[in-house]
Amino acid sequence: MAQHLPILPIILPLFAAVLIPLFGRIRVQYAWFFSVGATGFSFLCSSWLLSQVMTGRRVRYFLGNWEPPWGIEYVVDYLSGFVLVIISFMAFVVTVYSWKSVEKEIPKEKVGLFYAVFMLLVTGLLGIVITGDIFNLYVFLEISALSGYVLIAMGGKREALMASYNYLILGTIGATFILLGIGYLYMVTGSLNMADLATLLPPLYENKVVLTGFAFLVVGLCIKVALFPFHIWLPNAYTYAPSVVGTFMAATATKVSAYALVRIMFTVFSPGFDFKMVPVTEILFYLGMAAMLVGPVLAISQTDIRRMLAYSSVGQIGYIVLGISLGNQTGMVGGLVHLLNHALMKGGLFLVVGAIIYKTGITQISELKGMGKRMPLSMAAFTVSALSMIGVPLTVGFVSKWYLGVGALQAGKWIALPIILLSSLLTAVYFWRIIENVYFKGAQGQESGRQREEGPPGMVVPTLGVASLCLVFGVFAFIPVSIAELAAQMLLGKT
Amino acid sequence: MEFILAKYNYWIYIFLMMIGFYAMIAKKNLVKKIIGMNVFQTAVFLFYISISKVTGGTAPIVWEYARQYDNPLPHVLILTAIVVSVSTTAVALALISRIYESYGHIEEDKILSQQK
Amino acid sequence: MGRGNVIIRFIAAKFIPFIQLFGLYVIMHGEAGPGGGFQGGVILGASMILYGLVFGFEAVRKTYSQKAGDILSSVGVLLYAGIGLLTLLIGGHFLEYRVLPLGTPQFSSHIGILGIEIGVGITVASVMTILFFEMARRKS
Amino acid sequence: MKPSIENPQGQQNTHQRRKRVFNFISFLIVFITGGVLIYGTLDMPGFGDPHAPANLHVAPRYIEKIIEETGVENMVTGILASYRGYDTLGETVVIFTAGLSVILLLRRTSRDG
Repeated sequence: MAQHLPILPIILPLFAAVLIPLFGRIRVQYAWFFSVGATGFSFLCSSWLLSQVMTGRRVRYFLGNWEPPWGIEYVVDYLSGFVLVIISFMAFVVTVYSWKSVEKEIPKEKVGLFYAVFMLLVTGLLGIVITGDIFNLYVFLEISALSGYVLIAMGGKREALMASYNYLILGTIGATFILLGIGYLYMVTGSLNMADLATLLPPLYENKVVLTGFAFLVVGLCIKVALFPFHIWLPNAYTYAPSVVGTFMAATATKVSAYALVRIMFTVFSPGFDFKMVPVTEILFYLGMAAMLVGPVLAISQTDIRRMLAYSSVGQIGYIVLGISLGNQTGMVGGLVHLLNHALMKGGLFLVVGAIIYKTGITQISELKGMGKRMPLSMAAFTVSALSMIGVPLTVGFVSKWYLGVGALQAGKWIALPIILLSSLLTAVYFWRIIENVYFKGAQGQESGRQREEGPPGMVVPTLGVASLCLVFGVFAFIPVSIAELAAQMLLGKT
Repeated sequence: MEFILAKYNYWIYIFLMMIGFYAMIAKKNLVKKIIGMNVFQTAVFLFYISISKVTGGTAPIVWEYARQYDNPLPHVLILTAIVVSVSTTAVALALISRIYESYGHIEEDKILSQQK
Repeated sequence: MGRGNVIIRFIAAKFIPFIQLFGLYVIMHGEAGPGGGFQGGVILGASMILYGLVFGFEAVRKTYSQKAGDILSSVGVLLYAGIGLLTLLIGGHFLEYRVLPLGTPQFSSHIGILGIEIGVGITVASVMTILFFEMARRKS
Repeated sequence: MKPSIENPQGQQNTHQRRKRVFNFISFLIVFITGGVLIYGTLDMPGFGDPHAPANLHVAPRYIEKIIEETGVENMVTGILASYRGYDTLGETVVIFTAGLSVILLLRRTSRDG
């Protein structure tokens, strides 16, 4: 059975998605049980895969037992194992957390189908991460995108529909660009397998078809990543989505696209191509820095918590792209560790906001007064995640910012350093507004504000778990960093 | 001249694709955007299909009199992409129908003015 | 139901069985000629849509309930993924039809392909019907 | 952005101008994209070229061994279901997602009466 391990993390959520519409009609609770079981086992399989990869061998799996250039293969190496564990872990946490929140926000008849589509989203994201075939990547990208559109539209307000529609239009432009880029690469090489393309492409680097195809792949993925000029779909989508969906997508969806960008840039194409022959890393470097400034600045002016967090995501994506574009190992480690860190931090923040919405219905920052007394555990988790976002030492945020800063210095790009500091400062400003409201401004004349109104344990335990991981990986930073170092070495071709 | 004759198919697809792309970003009517999206995607399908053509080739079904077959792989890929396109269109139209019910319009300007 | 012209109703009633038969033929004939699960599934779905257009949605719901449509759309994917799981349990890789114990590898593969085409056909036909009926019922 | 009650004429004009600028920017984006695509065609193999790389690397095995390896005569079906069967599973899942999506979006529930 161990040889079939790579397929299991993907087909378990897939089977859950197919079985939920069948069994969910008997009892709607089955939907939740199936989802928790599928994502839990998926997480276990992913961790097992990562542990196998860490012993130093790439795990490959041929679907239908057709050898690679002809068939589709799954490849688990340091990078995909790392991202696979992050995504499946967040999926598991969010699913455990979801029951009460979904029960409140989604009409009862649709809860079963909601979980089915949610599992399809998980399937799609995991499928993107593990595949070694460029067209298979497109198919799973579309599964995740399509289920993402619908899940966002399930947010109760009518603005959610419009947010979903805008996401659909931009997402389709992005996906079609990716499809076109794949077609261009296929046209001049005749192959769709990533490893095979990597060997066939180098003699063709001067070819105009390859250059155009590369440009379209990168632009398409940048739309999916929501890098700065293409971020317009993101804030509305995360704000109006049901809180569970907002949490999961904020924690994982853009990370997976960033992973796909890394794959295309460093596995299909080579670092030499990215850094010497086309100005793509230069462009990404400046766009990343622009995102790091624009995101926090826009976040400061928001009054809705979720919208503020969504703009903060725009800024954080900038960090990841910055790390990718630096082109040295330290910067890449910073970018990859930030992938994990942002999933944990933003996941934690959105989980707390979801609990607040579930318990009190509050969405505005100014209404949060006295929340520190009403929901002490959740707000403690919020504070830890927020400190981590700012980059306080001993939290995960510090680790990745440190690596990014050192990487920028090594690359001789001094300009990135003040930008990182300024961006952290702006992040501190917008989180301070919340922390101030929560702890230092009591609710005036409200005696009821005194009593504890902590969310149900099913919500608080996952939240605290994610927040404590922010501290654990901040103190024991060597765990993610060692994996990310191996991944960066593999990507930049130094092993 | 030979250059044009050898590559006219790509230019047709680019022209079609740009029509669709323009409709997708410049039109304000939600349904027109979806029409643009379909043209846009169909242009890409046309590109894939024109990759697969081999001069003198027949349809890729095993046949004893065939000397040359077209390349079957792009057909397979594009069958997948067509299904994706149909699904996206279905979801988009369902969304538009819900948007129309809750806003009473399918013009982006009017919807945005209602949101403010 | 007094819907539609008598000519339309007569012709639709006579043609729908043939359209459905043709849909099934296209699904089953996918390995030897043009066709396959998607094309055949769409033809089957179109026959249901035509029936609904001519005779009204309630008439369709009598023979093909909403619940049946929902279940069938899952069943198709389940059949496909189930064949994959079966080959995995028998000892091959996921979706390796050659290991199915049906005789020669070619024949097993042939049957496996037929099985997944039927799965695809079921899903596509039921989803096409769902798409049309959900959109059409919304305003009525 | 705010509707000005005093000057509907000026409002109309700014609206028109904004629309024209927007259309021009859209046209520019489309023009640049098209330009890049046309630049890409310069190195493309000609239409129907049997020696194009796409026809030489992976495709010949499909054409030669389809019956031996999958037992079907239609190469498209054979590749679709066998060599790239996993893509087709993904594609079926996409259709399935669309079905579930439309039910989720449009089917009436007790809540909206």
